[in-house]
Amino acid sequence: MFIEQFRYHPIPAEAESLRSQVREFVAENLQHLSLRKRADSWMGFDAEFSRKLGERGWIGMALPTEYGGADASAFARYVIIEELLAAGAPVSAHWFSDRQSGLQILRHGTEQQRQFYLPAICRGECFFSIGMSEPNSGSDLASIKSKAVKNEGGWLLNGQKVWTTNAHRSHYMIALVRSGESDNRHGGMSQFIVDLRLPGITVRPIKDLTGSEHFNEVFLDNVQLPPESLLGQEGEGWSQVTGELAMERSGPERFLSCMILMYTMLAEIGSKPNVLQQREVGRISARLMTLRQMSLAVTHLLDQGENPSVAASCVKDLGAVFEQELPEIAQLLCDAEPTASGGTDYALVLAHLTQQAPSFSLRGGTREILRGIIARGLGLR
Amino acid sequence: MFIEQFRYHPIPAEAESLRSQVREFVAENLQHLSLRKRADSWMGFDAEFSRKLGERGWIGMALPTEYGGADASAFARYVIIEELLAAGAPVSAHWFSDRQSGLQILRHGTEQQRQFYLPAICRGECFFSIGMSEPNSGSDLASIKSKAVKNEGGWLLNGQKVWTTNAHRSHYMIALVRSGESDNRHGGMSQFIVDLRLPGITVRPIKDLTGSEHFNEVFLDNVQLPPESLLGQEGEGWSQVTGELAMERSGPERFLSCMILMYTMLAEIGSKPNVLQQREVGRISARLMTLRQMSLAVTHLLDQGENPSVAASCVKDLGAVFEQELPEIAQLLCDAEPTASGGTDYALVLAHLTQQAPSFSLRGGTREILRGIIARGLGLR
Amino acid sequence: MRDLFEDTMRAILADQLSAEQVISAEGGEFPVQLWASLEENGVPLALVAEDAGGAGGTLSDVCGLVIACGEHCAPLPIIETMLANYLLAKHGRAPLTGIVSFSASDGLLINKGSVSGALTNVPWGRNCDYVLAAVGAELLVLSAAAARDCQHISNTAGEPRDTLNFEEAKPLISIPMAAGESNKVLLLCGALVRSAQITGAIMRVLMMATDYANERVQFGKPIARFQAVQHQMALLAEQASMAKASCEVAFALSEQSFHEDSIAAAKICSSDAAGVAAGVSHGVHGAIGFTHEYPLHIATRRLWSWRSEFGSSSYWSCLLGERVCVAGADNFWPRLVAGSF
Amino acid sequence: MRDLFEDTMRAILADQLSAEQVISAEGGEFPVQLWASLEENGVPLALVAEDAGGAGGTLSDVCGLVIACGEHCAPLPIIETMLANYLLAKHGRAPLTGIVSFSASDGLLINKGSVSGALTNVPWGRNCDYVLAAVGAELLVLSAAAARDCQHISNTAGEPRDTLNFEEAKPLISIPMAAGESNKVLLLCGALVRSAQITGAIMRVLMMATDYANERVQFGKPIARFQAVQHQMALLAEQASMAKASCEVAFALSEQSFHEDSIAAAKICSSDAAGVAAGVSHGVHGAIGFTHEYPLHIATRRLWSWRSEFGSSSYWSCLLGERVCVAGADNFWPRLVAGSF
Repeated sequence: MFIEQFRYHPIPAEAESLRSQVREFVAENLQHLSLRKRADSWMGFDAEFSRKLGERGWIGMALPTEYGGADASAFARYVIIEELLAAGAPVSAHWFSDRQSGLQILRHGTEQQRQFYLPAICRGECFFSIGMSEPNSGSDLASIKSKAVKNEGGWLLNGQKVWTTNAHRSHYMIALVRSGESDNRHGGMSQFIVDLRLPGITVRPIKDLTGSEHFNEVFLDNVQLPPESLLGQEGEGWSQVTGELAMERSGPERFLSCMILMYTMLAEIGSKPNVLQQREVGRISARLMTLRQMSLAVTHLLDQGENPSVAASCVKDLGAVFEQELPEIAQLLCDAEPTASGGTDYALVLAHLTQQAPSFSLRGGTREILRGIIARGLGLR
Repeated sequence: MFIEQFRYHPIPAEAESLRSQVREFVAENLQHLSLRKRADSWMGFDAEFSRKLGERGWIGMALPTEYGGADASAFARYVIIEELLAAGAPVSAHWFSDRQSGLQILRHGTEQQRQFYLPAICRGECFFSIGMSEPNSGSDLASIKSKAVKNEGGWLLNGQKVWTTNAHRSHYMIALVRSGESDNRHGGMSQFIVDLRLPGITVRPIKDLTGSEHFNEVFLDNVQLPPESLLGQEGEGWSQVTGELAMERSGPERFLSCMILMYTMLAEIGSKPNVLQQREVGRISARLMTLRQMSLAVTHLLDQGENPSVAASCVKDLGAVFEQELPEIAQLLCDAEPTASGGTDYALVLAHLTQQAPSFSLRGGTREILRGIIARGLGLR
Repeated sequence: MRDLFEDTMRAILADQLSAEQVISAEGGEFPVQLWASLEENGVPLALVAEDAGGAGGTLSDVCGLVIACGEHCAPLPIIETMLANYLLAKHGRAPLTGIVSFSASDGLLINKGSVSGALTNVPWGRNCDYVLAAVGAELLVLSAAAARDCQHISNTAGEPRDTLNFEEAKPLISIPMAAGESNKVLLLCGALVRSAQITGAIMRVLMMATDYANERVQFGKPIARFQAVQHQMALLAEQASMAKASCEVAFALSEQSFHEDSIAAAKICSSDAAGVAAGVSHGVHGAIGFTHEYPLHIATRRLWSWRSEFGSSSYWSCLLGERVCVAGADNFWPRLVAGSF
Repeated sequence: MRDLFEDTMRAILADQLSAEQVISAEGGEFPVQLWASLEENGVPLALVAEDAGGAGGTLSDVCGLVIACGEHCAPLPIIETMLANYLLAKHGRAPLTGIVSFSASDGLLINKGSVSGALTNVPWGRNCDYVLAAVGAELLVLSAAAARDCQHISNTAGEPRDTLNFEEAKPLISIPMAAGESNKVLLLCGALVRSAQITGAIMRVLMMATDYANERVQFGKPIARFQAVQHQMALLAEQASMAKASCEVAFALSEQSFHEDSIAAAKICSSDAAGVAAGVSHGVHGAIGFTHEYPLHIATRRLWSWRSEFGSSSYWSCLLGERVCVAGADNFWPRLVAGSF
């Protein structure tokens, strides 16, 4: 059973040796970033920062050297991203290309696609968005309606995507759309690499509840895609996407979103905690230590080429609950009231992350979807 | 909406005036009962104690005086039972006849049945069990199979009941059984008053996980019931039972089962609590104060002849969660370990109630059933 | 009288306050028209005796009114003004004309009749004419214009919670009280009304989530039919009931004077419920509820703000819990029934 | 070696321990046969070096074995004996023959080499031959027969947690340690093994609840198909995963010496998981799980016991939390990664 997979897998020394370099890099490059901005975590966008990371060779590390990568283990990337996330570095620009689009192109793309996209991804110059959700298909991804029809120029794309993170500032979007008929609910779908500058594409940012713009509506109106924009096999979109989803479920971004709150809260509490503060801080720390080890165990399996999808769902759901509880616990431990403007770092960070928290159980699979996967993994039928 | 029903309804002075009498009675009659035994709460059985309560006129108080009752308001009974429960008095023997069987007979019984049963109930000499669940129908009460067939002697009863509290020491059981065919899943059922001494009835106690015997299997093998054992209308069993269930959902027994743990825990904590203990004790107290007021608001509605079934389900579910959380919280606040034998009062009570806690969300409607009722009450469809 | 108060408030807010206006108020535009209507209808004086020009209401008469204000997320200090005038009237003073706020912060010092220091957490400090504050054993009325400056601070809902800095300001009114009472009265007063506002905002998100769950279709059926959604909604309704019941009791028992333990219970139960209600309603709404356009956040951001104001669940739990422990095991039940530990 | 240890233990327990035997052990009947088998198979000496007659295992080699013991609810102090011999070996002493227990209680005093006082919470104190205990800076081995009397106390699972009263008893062995270390070593040792036993018992209730949910039909379908049941079971599985992962880490990092923070994390995560696991598994089982006949309670009563032993979740959280706060905000992440605060 998947629970057996949660063994101890320390980070190999080679990967571990990257850590001090990242810490130095972060100390140099982020010193002026406010705690409130750092609290944006992996929603913080800074193209220049991403380019600098690319220069250091810290994007797309797992890709083969021939495409600009470093052929590094999954643990090497893990060390890089956990240090960046822990520092509240603005990693959003390259996040999706680093985490999944690069690997997806390596795995399913043509040689030409690999050579075209992967080196630019590794340089931190080519940003991707993921086009999955549609207005009437939230958790029910199989009900998408956007459609690509083969024509002489390649494919004619029509439809609409929504909640597409960074579409207003990315170069490409890998979209899952219908490309044919099928009796199977999961058939007849394909993935396309869509150049977001193409005519017929309108990207409209959606403000979130704090007024920030991270995600978008993407309108696709007779977009002419060249034949080479098809990624992987025609009609295999669903299985390609399923493999992709597993990659995004167990990473440290699933439990480190509230780290800046943790730091500001510890500063607010100080070095003489009362018993209530001791207990809650201790419990949070124990859970975080354990979640990190669980995430590393899944990383080990991914590194071995396995597909630990149930274990990954477990990490993701526990991580989301943890991240959502942190602001709830914080407001119980300190008397300071959260503020949207004008308050202390702690108050600003608390207000910001309290408001962001609902999204933690949306992105990357809702609670209901994840728990369904785990129940099936247990053999409930 | 039902939430609007939760207004402030203080106990009327007349009912309130009973309180000091009950406290005196309890102080006199329970002084030798150990805290561990008191922790049995309304599972504690003492026929002699029930008879004494009957002497005082504190059983079946809401019944008309002509049948031995006091024509008292629902609040009068409320004061009596909450004081008894808070003291950990052994009230199990007369509990079901006082709470529901008496009222059910008053509401649906014949004049003859009223005169036969009600005065004995009020004297604390006639104990009832409720025969609802069957081996393959837990929450799904409509799937019961026990059957009464009309014959010249009255009714011939066959089948089996299970989880029947006190059947091994009660005089009667009001059983819900099938009495005819019906297209409607809820049709064709009737209630019968079954004399548990009749031939063909075998009562087999079921040990609970602590080894105590409170509930039973009741085997019904060609039991010849006289015609006058039918309670209410033939075929109306389901609607009669539905009204009966509402009576048993919102009383103080739904949140006072762990009171003895509260007392022993407070004694263990002492008068210099740390901040963690302060917070948890304060939160428990606030919830308990509020649950009691909610229960009183429902009592007011019942007293007005209304059927606040959704509000009652709300109290029941919140109460069960509260009662189940109390042992969980207690073990976090004090270092003393629970003991099944040989420890302090606190340790013994904690172990006992930790083990009893799972039953709090079973009796009187499972969590799933209650939440379904509340969801429908909200208008979810 | 309770129904009249509540119905009047509901009618005004339904008529004159839209979601857009709440948002623009958060942006700094004080809803002048709405304030004028509320004044016209006598809301600031609802709790002032009739012979002093008020409506003669008692605290329990306005419980529903305050809940309604919370439900509509009214972006102005009408509750603060009404309660400030109530406190003045209770101590034999005439009500004030204009916008009156109050703060339970303890940053002021008094020296030879002059007040100095920082008064923090003043609701609508930038807009109010007067502010009630506690200094030592005195309850003071200060003119907001007498502040040296006003530091703009907003809570999570964009409501002003400003700091007024005073430097040798002369109080307009000074009411002597028992030591420690002045601050406590303001804190209790604030906790009481916030618990009702929270209850209202919870009712709002409960209704929104119910409607949404009945409309939103996923996997071929309204999500209201999924058992997981039903159970979450039931939890939300239960918490709404706890909040509602606890604040009804606190208002009712505070008719004569603020009833400390029931106000503590109300602030604890409503603040705890606030977190559950915000979490569940966002969970049920999914992505749409996370957008600025959809008005769910108007209520949830207030829940996240109000639960921390005038004492969080923890603050009041610790106070109450200590009293319970000091009272001891034998007194627990009798005092619970009596209503005070 | 890990698999060999675990498989051997599982084979012995599957073969020689029934639910009935667990119940009769709770009634006072020590499972003599089972103990003999375990001794025969060298389990008491699993962590003793080969040249001292043991199997030469390390702590991380026995993680699976201890989990298996928890899963089967083995009603005898085999883990205590194995760990006591480990501690002796670690300090250069020969292993003991017989049943050895240990307690982290601090009720003993030493005076001129004689030990007096009450040693509480001794697992199987009534059955053991020897007991390890801490007095001041010393780790002692006492003969159980040297106790003046043994007060029988049982935990919620009916396992002996006795009090041994000593009066001027002479220790058989005395190992000097740094001040405060002797007690801490026993506490860490106990917390470590209980976290693994809890993990095993959680796996047991998870499997039982899974099977039951697939079999039990309500409203015309297996309850496993109800979304509410699925979500509860997922929660249980998630908690099982937390418990498992945390104790694997703690055993692995304790190879050289007990690793305080990871043991704290393991006891916190497993103890918190224990409550959830007991609650969910009983919830899924309904009434049947509440009966004495159905063996669910054999595991759940142990979960309720073990979570409180050798420090509850609160106890370890407070210790860890204080260290985290003292380390401060800037050190939080580096120390978390390094594994020690």
